[in-house]
Amino acid sequence: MLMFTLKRLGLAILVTFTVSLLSFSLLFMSGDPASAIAGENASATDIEAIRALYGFDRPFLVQYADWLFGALSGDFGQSYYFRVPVAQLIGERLSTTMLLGVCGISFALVTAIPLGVAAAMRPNSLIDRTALFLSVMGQAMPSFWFGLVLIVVFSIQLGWLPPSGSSTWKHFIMPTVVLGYYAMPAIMRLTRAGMLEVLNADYIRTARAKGASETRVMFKHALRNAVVPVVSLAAVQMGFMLGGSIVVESIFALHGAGYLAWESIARNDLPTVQALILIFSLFYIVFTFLSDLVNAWLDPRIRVG
Amino acid sequence: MARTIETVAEDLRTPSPAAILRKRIFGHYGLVFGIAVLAIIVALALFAPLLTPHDPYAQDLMARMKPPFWMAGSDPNHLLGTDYLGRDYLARLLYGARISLAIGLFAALISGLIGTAMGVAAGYFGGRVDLVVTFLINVRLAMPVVLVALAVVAILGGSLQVVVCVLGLLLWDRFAVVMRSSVLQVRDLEYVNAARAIGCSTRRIILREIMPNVVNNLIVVATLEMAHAILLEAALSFLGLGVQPPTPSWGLMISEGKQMMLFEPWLIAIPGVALFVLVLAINLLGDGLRDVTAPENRG
Amino acid sequence: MSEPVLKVDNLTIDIPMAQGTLHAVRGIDFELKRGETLCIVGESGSGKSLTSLAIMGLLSKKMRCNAARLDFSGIDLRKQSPRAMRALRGDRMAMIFQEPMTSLNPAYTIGDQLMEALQLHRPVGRAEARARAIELLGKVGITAAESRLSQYPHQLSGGLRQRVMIAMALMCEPELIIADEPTTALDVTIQAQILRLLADLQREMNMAMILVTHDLGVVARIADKVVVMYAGEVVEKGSAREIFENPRHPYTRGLLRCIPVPGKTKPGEHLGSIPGIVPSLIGKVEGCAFRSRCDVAEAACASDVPVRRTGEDHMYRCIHEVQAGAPS
Amino acid sequence: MKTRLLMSSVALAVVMTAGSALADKANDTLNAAFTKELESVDSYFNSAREGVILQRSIWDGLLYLNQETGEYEGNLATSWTWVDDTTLELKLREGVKFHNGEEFDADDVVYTVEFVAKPENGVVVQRNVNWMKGAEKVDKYTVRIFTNGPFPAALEYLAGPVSIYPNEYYAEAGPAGMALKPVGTGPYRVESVEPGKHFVLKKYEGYHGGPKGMASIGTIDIRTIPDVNTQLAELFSGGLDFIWGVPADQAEKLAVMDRVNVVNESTMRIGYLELDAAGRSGADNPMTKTKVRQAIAHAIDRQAIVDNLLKGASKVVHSACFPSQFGCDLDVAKYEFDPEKAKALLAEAGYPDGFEVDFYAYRDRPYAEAMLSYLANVGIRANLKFLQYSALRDMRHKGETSMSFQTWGSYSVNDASAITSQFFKHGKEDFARDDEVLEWLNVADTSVDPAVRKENYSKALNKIADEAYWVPLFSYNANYVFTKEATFTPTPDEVVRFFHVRWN
Repeated sequence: MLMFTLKRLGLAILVTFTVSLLSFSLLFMSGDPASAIAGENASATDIEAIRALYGFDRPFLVQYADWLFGALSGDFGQSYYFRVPVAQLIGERLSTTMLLGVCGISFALVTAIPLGVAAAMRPNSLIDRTALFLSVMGQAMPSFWFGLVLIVVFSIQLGWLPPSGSSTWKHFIMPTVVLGYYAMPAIMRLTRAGMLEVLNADYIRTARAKGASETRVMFKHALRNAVVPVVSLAAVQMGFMLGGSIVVESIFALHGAGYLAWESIARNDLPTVQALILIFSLFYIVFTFLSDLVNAWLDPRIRVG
Repeated sequence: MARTIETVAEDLRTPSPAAILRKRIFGHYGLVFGIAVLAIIVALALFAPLLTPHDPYAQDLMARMKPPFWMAGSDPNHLLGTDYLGRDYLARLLYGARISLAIGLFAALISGLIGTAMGVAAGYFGGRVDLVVTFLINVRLAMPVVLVALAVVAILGGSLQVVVCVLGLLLWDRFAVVMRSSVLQVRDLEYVNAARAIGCSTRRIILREIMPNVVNNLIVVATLEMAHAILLEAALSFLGLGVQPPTPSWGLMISEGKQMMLFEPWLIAIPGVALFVLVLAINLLGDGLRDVTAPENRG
Repeated sequence: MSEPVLKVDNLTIDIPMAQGTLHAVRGIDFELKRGETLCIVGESGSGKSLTSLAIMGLLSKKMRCNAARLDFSGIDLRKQSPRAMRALRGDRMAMIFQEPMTSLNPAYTIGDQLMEALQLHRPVGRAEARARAIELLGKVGITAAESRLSQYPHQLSGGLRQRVMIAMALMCEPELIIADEPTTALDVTIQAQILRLLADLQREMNMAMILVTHDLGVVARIADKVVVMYAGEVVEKGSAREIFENPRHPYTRGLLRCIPVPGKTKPGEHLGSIPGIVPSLIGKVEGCAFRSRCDVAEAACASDVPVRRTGEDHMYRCIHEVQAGAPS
Repeated sequence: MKTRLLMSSVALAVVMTAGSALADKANDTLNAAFTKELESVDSYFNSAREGVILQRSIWDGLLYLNQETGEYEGNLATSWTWVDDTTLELKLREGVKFHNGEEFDADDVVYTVEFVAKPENGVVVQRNVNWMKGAEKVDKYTVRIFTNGPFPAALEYLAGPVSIYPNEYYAEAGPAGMALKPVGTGPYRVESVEPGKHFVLKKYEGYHGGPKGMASIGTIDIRTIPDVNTQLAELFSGGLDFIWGVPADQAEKLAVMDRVNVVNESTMRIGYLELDAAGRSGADNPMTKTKVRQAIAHAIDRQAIVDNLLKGASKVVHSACFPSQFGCDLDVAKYEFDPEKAKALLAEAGYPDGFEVDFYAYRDRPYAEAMLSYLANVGIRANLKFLQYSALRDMRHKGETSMSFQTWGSYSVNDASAITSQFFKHGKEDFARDDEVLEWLNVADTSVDPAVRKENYSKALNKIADEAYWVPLFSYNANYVFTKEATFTPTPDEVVRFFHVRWN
């Protein structure tokens, strides 16, 4: 287990560095940020001064090393736009995105797993077909579209839910559903497929032969084994969701990190975009790392080597 | 348990493999539906000039946002109405199908080439090659796709080529993962060893012995990634960083119609539904192909 | 003692399939008393495993199972609710499966799984269940039983796992134990140990045992009664002695010819084998299913085959009146 | 699809019929929305329209421009005189208190001017402050401001972007502190700031009674909602009472529904095509030919674009300035919509079959697309390149664009120098590079004699039109949509003055 953890950790760190290098060089290509910092009404000399001030005239590797060491100590530089430390800026926004992500993934899991289990218990039944239909819909429905439709129905027509903002739990219902529905199909399908496979396993027959009830067979014996790949997928989806919360946050005016990312791209706010790409990647890396650990814990074949 | 018996029973029937495949395909409603809808959309895209007399780029500022045929005040000349510059919506929809299909196709092609090359190399050679490829897959998965795509498009400027390339360069991960495991499964099979034993070149073994056996999976992934690319392009366009106007892309049509969605909902409903149906059809096709070629992996 | 633990009469199992109904098991009957060992012999697909699953009530839902009689210790299994069946399973009747490698849940420890078998049926605490598990692990010959409890299946060898499976089946001291090819997946050396263990435990606990196998060598060693199945039918049945000494059915004879007998089979002698494949059981099955592979088949084999009895227990199904010991 | 359509139309029907009490008149709170995240509330450290809006409510300038009369009035100053060409002396209002209780006097003015005038303090929009050299306290309520050379537009800036900060507080808090806890003398004080997201303003009971007048509404609650649909949804569901910048089509529909007030007002922003007459992007580029530029001017039906796309108070513009600006001569050469003439001019210029060109734009995609189509009609195949503002500006600074669609809001400064001088004085954004124009502008910008200024602007503007260096297109307009319970009169400078909004 220790070796396994260390190996995974090493890999995670290596991936982080590569991503940081990629994201830094990617945005390095974007050309001269001085003009973006200067704002709409800046003169050429203003821009020149800013270029020297921020050190954009230095070689790539020097700038990268500078940035990386800063980043390691939590200093991502100053936002060109807000002129506050990027770390502080992101810190303010991250909680909204995290909350949204946690709500979204919970929604996805809470709907997908029972649905997947039920579908697997009765293949080709009505519930199986409903589950399949929902997942096919979810995969084909653009989430921005879904969000707009929800606003029209629940905010304007029914007046039940506020269309934007993040001040109460009610504000999170629609964004949660939209984001969760994005992740739901894959989890549902994997649960179903995993359950179908596991239900055919010999040890399920053993459990039945012991006289275990169907519920016990399903949840204690089958789900425990089928859930292993689902955990990995949920971690991956969670990473994707945080990165993909851009659309949802912009529709529902949630001032989270995703929305910040989009705006920062539009504003050429390089340090913020760089930091956000790195942080979203880190989320993915941390989640998959954690899911590996959870899986190892769930699957004794890994845990007890 | 039951399965063993069924397989035994199936073996007993022994109809020709082609007949089995045919039966499976036509017995799979999702697949049939997917193929049919996709065929219709492709036909509409190809024969667009025959289906509408309108030029999708011709504007008429005096005839803006004319409603479609089922609404009051529609113009029989414009079946699906006109957009915010008075361009025929049907013509834009039909020509837009070409764009969406092209984006899906070429993005899947690029990512397919990259992902397959990496996956096959990793699966076949194993060892260090595999380590490197697995690492690259991890790196790729860690990058937030939407964010990176947005950033790159923002830097390079949106155009059809840029969007296709960006999506192609970002969506190869699933190809690599699936190809790697598929190749791992067939790498050490008898006929591959046999080919190796008689001194076939690596190139030949990969192309002639391995690829034909993993091509099923490749096609399945390719269809699903095509749908993925189409949806992503729509999302990019929605955020204002997709293909450039006046190109009639469906994603762009939604993003343009979005402005008026509370008043003229059909403006986003028409391309939205078109997009939904197209992605649905491709997904059903992909799922269906997976079911049909590998029924045991159904899920 | 005299009352049979298990009475099966005219058991049929049908599997509806796209191409028609598969008549997997047709008209099986036998009975079994406490302390007896019944061996069901046959090739794969002959329906022997389905038969044992049918007794346990573990057939998949889409299979249809009918019987004129299916009594277990005076309980009519046909009429039991799923709940009542569950109460019987693992408590009064238990089963051991073919694949010890996959029949244990990889996610739980040996101890968890053993204790679960007891706790599902007896209102006992963990400590008690644990003690019982240790006791039974000792009984099935596992050393250091206590430390094994916290191990996971993947840490054990195949032989050990099958011992665990046996221990698990015996946790509640069942009246009937069904072992479905318990040794097939194991090394030859281990096979003998496991079989001896099963036989010993059966005697010790005075259980009725059904042993499903295709290995006649095994049958010869431990069976009291033998049922020979072919393509879903009982082609011959009788006491082990009768079957081995006076096989009547051409299939049984063929099977017996396939086993080398130490001392009897001379080195280099050609072992018998039965050419041909099992016919399809889909749709109406008529006549003797074995006729396509039978040396002595005739046109009449395609119509109804009479059931012939010799002596009290020995029965076989063939149009030929075969004499005991007749050369085939 | 039908279901969805049905849903939406039902939604609208509900909206149109349900006459509910949704505005918060009852609890005296006006809920408004910003479209974009404001980088900093400190008025010297943002360059956004949203920032100006807050600035006018929170702080005061020394002067005030009366929007109705167009006259300067005293605000924090009560009178002012030019001592010489570069020295302005102001008498300050007495008894004014900042929101934090600090007393307003000459020290505050001197501190503010000295701080913002120093380039190293990094005020974002240097143009707003770099005309000032410094300030000097004469006595507690008298102050002198020195300019860098003669600067006739000084009053305009003192009435606009130059807001006076409390010296003690600003010295301590700095721009960062000011951004989080702004303190001024204006009719509204700031209750809370969540940077970029949420701003709450409260009526300042201790307002000094200057020309802005006491605020009427008790609380202004501003949230940032980027998507206009979401804003409208909030408006419908009662979450918002006041939004602006609503696109013309939506505003038209809203006006028809008659459930909210829709008011349209022109703005000082004008749109124009910038053509590379100087050949910066390549000496052989077609835009260097006067006939080509004139052809482009003739090719575009500006009236149709105004009538169908911009609507409202927008007007076709022929001169390179906004009509109300001082010095803006409207009597210049006009190019009517005439595709045939455009084609003829192109042929004369040596492009009988037209040519291909990259057409850059950064906003208002529909307008750009409409122009694209007009250009195509006369044979100019323009490829639209839609970029971020800063990216496009970079390209223009490097002289890489031969044709781009630009707009300029003159920073709401009602003087032609705010536009012509920005673009025709051989700077990086000058694609004409006309020496004669430069000379006229130099005279006009520095003279203190209005007649001289007028004459020279007129000369410059006429030449710009004759040569078609620019193709001025149209002036913009803005739509303000607000609850029927409130009254508001917008102004052409696009600045929402919350202290002028009141309940009915």
